[in-house]
Amino acid sequence: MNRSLIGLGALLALTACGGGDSAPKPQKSTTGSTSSSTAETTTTAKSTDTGGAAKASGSQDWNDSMGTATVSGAIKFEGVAPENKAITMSDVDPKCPGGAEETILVSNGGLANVVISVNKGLDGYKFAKGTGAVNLDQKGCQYIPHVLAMQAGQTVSITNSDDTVHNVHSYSKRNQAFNQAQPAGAGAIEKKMSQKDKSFPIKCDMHAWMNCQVVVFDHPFFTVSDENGNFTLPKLPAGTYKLVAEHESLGKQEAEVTVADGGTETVTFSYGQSAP
Amino acid sequence: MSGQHIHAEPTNFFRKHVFSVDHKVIAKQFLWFGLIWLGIGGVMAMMIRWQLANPGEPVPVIGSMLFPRTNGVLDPATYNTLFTMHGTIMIFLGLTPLMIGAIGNWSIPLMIGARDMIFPLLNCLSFWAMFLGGAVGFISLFVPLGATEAGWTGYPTLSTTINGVGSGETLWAIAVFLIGASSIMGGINYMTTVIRLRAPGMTWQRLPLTVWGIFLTSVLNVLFVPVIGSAMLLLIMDRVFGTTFFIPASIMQGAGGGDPILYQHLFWIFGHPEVYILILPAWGIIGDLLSFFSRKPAFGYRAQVGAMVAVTLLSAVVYGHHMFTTGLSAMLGESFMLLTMIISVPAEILFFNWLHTLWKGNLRLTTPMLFSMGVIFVFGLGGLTGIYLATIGTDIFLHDTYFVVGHFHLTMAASALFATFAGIYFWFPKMFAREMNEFLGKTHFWFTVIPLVTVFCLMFVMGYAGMPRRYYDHTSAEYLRSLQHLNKYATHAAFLLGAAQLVFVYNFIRSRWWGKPASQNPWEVGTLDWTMETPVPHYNFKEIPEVFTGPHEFSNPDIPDGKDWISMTEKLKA
Amino acid sequence: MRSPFTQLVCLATVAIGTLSSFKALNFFGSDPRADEDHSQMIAEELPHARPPRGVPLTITEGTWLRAPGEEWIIQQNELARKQGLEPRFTEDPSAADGEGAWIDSTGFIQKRYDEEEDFWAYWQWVGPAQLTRGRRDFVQFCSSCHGLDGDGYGRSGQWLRPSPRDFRQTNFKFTKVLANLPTDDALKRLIKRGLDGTPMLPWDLSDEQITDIVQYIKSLSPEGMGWRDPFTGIGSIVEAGENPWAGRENFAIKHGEKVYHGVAQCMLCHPGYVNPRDLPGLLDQPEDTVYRENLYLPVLKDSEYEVLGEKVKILPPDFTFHTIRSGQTPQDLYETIASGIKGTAMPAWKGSLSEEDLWALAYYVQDLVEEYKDKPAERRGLMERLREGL
Amino acid sequence: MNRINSLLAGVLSSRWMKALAVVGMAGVAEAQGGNRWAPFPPASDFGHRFSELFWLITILCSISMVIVVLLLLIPLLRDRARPGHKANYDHGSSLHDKRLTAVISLATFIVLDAWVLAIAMKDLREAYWNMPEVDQAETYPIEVLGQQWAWHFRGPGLDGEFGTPDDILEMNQLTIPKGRPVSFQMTSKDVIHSLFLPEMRTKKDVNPGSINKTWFKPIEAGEFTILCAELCGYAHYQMFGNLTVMEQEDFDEWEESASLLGIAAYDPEDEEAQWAWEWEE
Amino acid sequence: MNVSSAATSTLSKEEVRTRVDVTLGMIFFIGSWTMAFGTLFLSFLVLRQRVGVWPPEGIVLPSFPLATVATLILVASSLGLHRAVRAWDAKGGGGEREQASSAQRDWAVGVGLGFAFAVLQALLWADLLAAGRFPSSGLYESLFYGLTWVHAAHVVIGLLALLWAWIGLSSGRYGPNRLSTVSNIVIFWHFVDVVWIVLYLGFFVF
Repeated sequence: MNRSLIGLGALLALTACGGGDSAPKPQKSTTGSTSSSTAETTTTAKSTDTGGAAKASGSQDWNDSMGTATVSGAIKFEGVAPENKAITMSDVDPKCPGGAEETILVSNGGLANVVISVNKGLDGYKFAKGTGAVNLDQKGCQYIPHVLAMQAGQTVSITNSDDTVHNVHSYSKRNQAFNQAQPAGAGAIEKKMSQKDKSFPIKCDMHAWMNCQVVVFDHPFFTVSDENGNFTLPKLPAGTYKLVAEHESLGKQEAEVTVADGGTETVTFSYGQSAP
Repeated sequence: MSGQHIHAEPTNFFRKHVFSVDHKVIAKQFLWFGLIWLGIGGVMAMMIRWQLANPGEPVPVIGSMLFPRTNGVLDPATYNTLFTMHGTIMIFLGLTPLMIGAIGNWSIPLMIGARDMIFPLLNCLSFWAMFLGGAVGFISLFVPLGATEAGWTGYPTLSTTINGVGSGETLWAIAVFLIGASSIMGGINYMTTVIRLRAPGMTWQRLPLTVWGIFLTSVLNVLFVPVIGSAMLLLIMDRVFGTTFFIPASIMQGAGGGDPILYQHLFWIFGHPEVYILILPAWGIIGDLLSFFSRKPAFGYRAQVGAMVAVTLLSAVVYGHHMFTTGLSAMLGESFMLLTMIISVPAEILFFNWLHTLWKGNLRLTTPMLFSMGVIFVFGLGGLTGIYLATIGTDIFLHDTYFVVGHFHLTMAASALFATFAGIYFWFPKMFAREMNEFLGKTHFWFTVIPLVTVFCLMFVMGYAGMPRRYYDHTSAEYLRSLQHLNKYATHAAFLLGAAQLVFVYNFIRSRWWGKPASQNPWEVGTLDWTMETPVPHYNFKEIPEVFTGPHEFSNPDIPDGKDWISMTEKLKA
Repeated sequence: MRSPFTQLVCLATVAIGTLSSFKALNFFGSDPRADEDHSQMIAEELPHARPPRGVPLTITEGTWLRAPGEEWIIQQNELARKQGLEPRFTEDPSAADGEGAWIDSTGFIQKRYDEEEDFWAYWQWVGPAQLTRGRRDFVQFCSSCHGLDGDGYGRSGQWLRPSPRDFRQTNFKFTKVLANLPTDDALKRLIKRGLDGTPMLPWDLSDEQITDIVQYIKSLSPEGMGWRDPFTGIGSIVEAGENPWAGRENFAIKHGEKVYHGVAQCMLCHPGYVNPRDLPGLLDQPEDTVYRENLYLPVLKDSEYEVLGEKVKILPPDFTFHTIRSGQTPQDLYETIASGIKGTAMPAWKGSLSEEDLWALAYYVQDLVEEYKDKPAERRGLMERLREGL
Repeated sequence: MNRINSLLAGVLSSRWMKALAVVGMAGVAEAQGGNRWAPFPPASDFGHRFSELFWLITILCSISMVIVVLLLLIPLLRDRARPGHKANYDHGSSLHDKRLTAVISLATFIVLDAWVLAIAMKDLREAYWNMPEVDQAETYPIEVLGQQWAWHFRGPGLDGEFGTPDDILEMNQLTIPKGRPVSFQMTSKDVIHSLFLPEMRTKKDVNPGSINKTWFKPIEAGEFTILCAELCGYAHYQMFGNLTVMEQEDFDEWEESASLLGIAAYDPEDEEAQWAWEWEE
Repeated sequence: MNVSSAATSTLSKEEVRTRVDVTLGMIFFIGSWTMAFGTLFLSFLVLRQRVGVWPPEGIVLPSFPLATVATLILVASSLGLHRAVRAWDAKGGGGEREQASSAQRDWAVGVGLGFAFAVLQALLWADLLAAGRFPSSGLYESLFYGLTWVHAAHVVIGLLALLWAWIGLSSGRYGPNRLSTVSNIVIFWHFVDVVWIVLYLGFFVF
């Protein structure tokens, strides 16, 4: 009423509500968080598309030949590994064969599915976007692999090898979340992960037990521990790094490591039931 | 005699025309004020009818000016505001000032032979309190978050902050409070004046029925308007200060919180007497006018007064019939049904006496007479349909349908409005010393009464067919779609009704300034107001007259000079 | 000083003085029955009793909100051109100190660089006057369910399932877009259409009012979420292409039944509508195929939506019983199926099924609704057929 | 009085009366054409009583109104002022006139009011206020929760108890069995609503903060209307629903599957969604 | 009361008539206001009856001793004013009214106690507010604050009127006619007193 009657109200000089909202003058674009970007970055970035990331000047472009060092190691699991609960699938979908949870997989004292990555120490380099595709399969109503690490710019190609339908429900933050159905026999779902992203799950709502973890890095120095808990990070440049190991339920651990050109260092992370 | 002194006439413009304490000036102020609000309320009614007949179509002519944001379409919120304000305006700002403010102020001192009201300053205050109330009500239309949308009854919790936090509803409550204060001031003044300032010989049994009606209305005003005042205070506190008189604490358990039903009780303790507040002066006026223009004494004067007194006494104890569906207990429901039926007895007595007054009279069919007879007709229709609503069995179905709308428009609105018109046509020559045009007056009557009865009788049909009131759009629910044609007919009739009022406006304005100068007693009646010269001098009576005969001594064989009327100050032969 | 009255007066005066000084010394203290938390508790029980003074109605600062990209702008202009209207946006390269912006009647859209996130995105400027108008309309029309702060917990919104949207969660179920967030037009359409079978009605508000409300709702996104998240995708309503079954609706229904129970396996969550004895035949599956238990009941599913901090679960509808929320025409159903329902288990099917299958599903679901919903005798017949032989 | 009543009942049920009713309900026939002038016929037991009462009042009122109009018209035509015509000088204060006033008023009261009152009381006591006991097996209880702007209905489900997982929750749709008394308890979340079932000829306010009760017994199966009859804000006009009255066997089937769907939808962690209250006797 | 005492005093016929006029108006006013406060009490009773335990348990109640003292003070104030007016009525008449010193003292004390009551009322609120009880805290608070607010508004109006009357009295402006005004204001003050007593009984005694 108030605004509908503005005409009359204006006549009586009684209008109480806000006046017209004429388009404000376009402003200089500043985010307000930090000082305005330099002209240089503005122009370079303008030429690239939404993805193109330009780090601060002073860094050099990375190429594979620059790294010669290697960090390898193992993830240990101390104590008795909890038994993985069996999942009864047939009452939800008789086409699912059944299986067990894959949250904590321990074999020979090594913990699988831990993402190891370099966290600090790469400031001097500028990394190109990743290329190619990473496969995520759905088989036996489980995701294979259960943990997926990839580089920004890569595409995740999700396939369905089951005789049943799945929906791929991604909870990504910086990359667009999606929830796409994938019936048996349907083609692969290709999703480009163009931004780095913290660990997020991909789930299937039809089969509530199905989930996998995906991490997207903006550099190539990451890996996932194999079934015996071993990992290798090759082609690192010399330097001091902070390594981070991250498990979906047991949490993060950090370690500092310094490698020389051509050298190899070993790092061991150790998880237990009471791990942080 | 105190209050009967003659002070010098004020010469200052403000003292004379604005803050005057002269009852005649105040009566005219009330008259203009009431007429303007009646016009505003009427335009709102036209917009409501337009929306009902053509849901969602832009209101022609004034729509785009009033509602530019929607290109002239009434949105549901605006529609709710319109019917809320239509009710509030018509009752509190239209009929109350016209009937009680204007006619009451004009006729009481003149008819009882007083020089002014007993408390002239209070009288002036009464008008300005109402003016302020009107202004606040008007401002409430333009505040942010919308004007009031809770209906003129303003039931909580719809009228509390649960529904809206805007200030429109608060301002509405303040406006009703102020208007109530004005009514109380007027009521106290009228009552005291009638009791204390009657001229010598003006016994209670010689009091014109008009004065009786307004006197009894004042009693009701003084007794029951404070109730709505308090209810509005509580509502304002709920809205502004966060109290919880009417807001239940939790949804299912009543304990600990307020009670929305309490408000309904308070409202209708006032609300039902309010109906009689508006109708009692109307009864009084037509009781007089029917006698005046039938040239015949008011039949059963004492019975009429008795009936009005009985209605006054009963008015507060029948209010429960407004609440049959709110969950009254069986005992209360039956009691209120019985009491409501009983209150029809005085109405039947009045009808009998009015009709008997006409019987074997010498009817002068002037405009005021036509309107008085119109009151009998529309009040008959409205009153009889009251039986449906007093009976719980039928009321359960008809409650809050258009049947109710038709009913109360015929009883409270149309009857009171007709009596007001009758009063205006009747007293106009004395008020403005000019005559109103009779032909235009009669045109006005016939073009008012026919569409009016059509509109509200169609509403009876709609209500009987199950159409709930206060719906923005009756085509939204499948059940009501097949009734839409009735809405169209009603709207056509309503527009005709609205157009007919333009005749009145033209007649009123033309006669006010350019009309034929009126003689001292054009209607040939004997009450005190018509015995003084026209225009009425300052302080009315130089000498307080002494009264010897009753107000309705028409066609008395004992009247000297072969006239059929006698002034109250004259004596009958022998 | 001798009269008893005067003495009484003196006494009273002394008493006042004493009491006042006691008062000043806090002699009375507070009532031992007082329970500190109790007043708090009652205040919490009565959220509605908040005095209206506490409700801010004016927004003084404008805000940047995410906008769909250039493609969409060009598309809008195309649309306007097709309807013979002026283009909605005009590009002004000299605007914003030479940075350029797309300008329309209510504001402008600009491509802006977010230094912290190192990201380019399209942003729209919404002015304080528009937000204030939207805020007021929101409070007047929406707040009874969606809450005065847009938290989805107004007085009428309590206990309501499905619960009214909490706009701070920026999760909209029936916008029918493939991206995470809808465009303004998609939201406006939703508000105008309402959601069937819920108190979210078709709102008879003017276009302008709805525009303002939509801008306000968008501005409720918390920092880094929804329309304040540079990475969110904003998309238009999914486009239904040519209807491949036009004129062959009966075949569509037949085919839809197959898709529903077969390749799409809708019955994993929704109920199945074919007797399991007949299913293998229908789907060309081996006779001994087993189907899930309680095939005729939908399965309660998790959702991303939170009420009072708890995730709520949602029951996929039984089409013969529940009301479809967002339209029952094949077109509506196509859009819903193709785009999925955000924040719930219902995925987007566009791209995963062929257009033919999608339309067939839409026709099948529409047929289920038409045949059985609110038709007690027919539905009873269906249930008897389903139970036969079990 | 009884004789008059039975006479009236005879008149009301006579063919003559039915013809009048048909005229009155011409709308029903005309409804196919889209327009009607009357409500749809009553579908509950006391609906019929109230319909009859309605027509009784209509007849009485029509007669009264005709008399009033005649008494207005006759003087209007006969007693107009004209030269030589004189009014009858009569104050009506003689004993005869007083008696006449009293007799006519009382007679009108008896014919118009007391008669209606007697029948209304009888109807109310026998039907409307004769609330069925809920522990009678055949009474079907419903809990109603009104809100801006929707109706929530909760049926007890198969176990007959409220507040259990198998409760049947419906929104803007109410399903009840035919031929059994249906007992309602209702309250509102926010503002006052009024449950208006035009075909059932019943209406009851739904008040926040207290529980209101009503009942009726549907005697016809079919689809009927639910409206809100108390102004409840902006979208008052859109607060309508659908009432389905089912034959008992259809209803049994419906109740079972609705109950099962209720269980399927039951989320024990979402306590807030379980808004049932203890059924009050 | 004033009417009867006036009638037996030395007031002239016209003065008596004036006194009757205005007192009658005042009686109607008081009757009207009784309905207004009656409505508030009715609400009080209805709402109170909805709560099982009254006063509700576990909340801070307004201070009982403070309220009792306030009641006594208001009654005393009323008595003082009544005595003053009666004395003037008895002695007044014509223009020769002498302002007896005791009457003047009674008047001063009455008005002073009226102000003291206002102060105590403010203390009552302050006490409750300090304990964290606001009008929105619950039904008891709603009723207490709401009803005392309305009453306090009348106290303020009454005090202003008394002050105004005092100015008139001390300037000697009031002849016997205008003394009716003073007596009317005192009647109003008695009414305020009675309303408070009912409030006191409702909130603190029963």
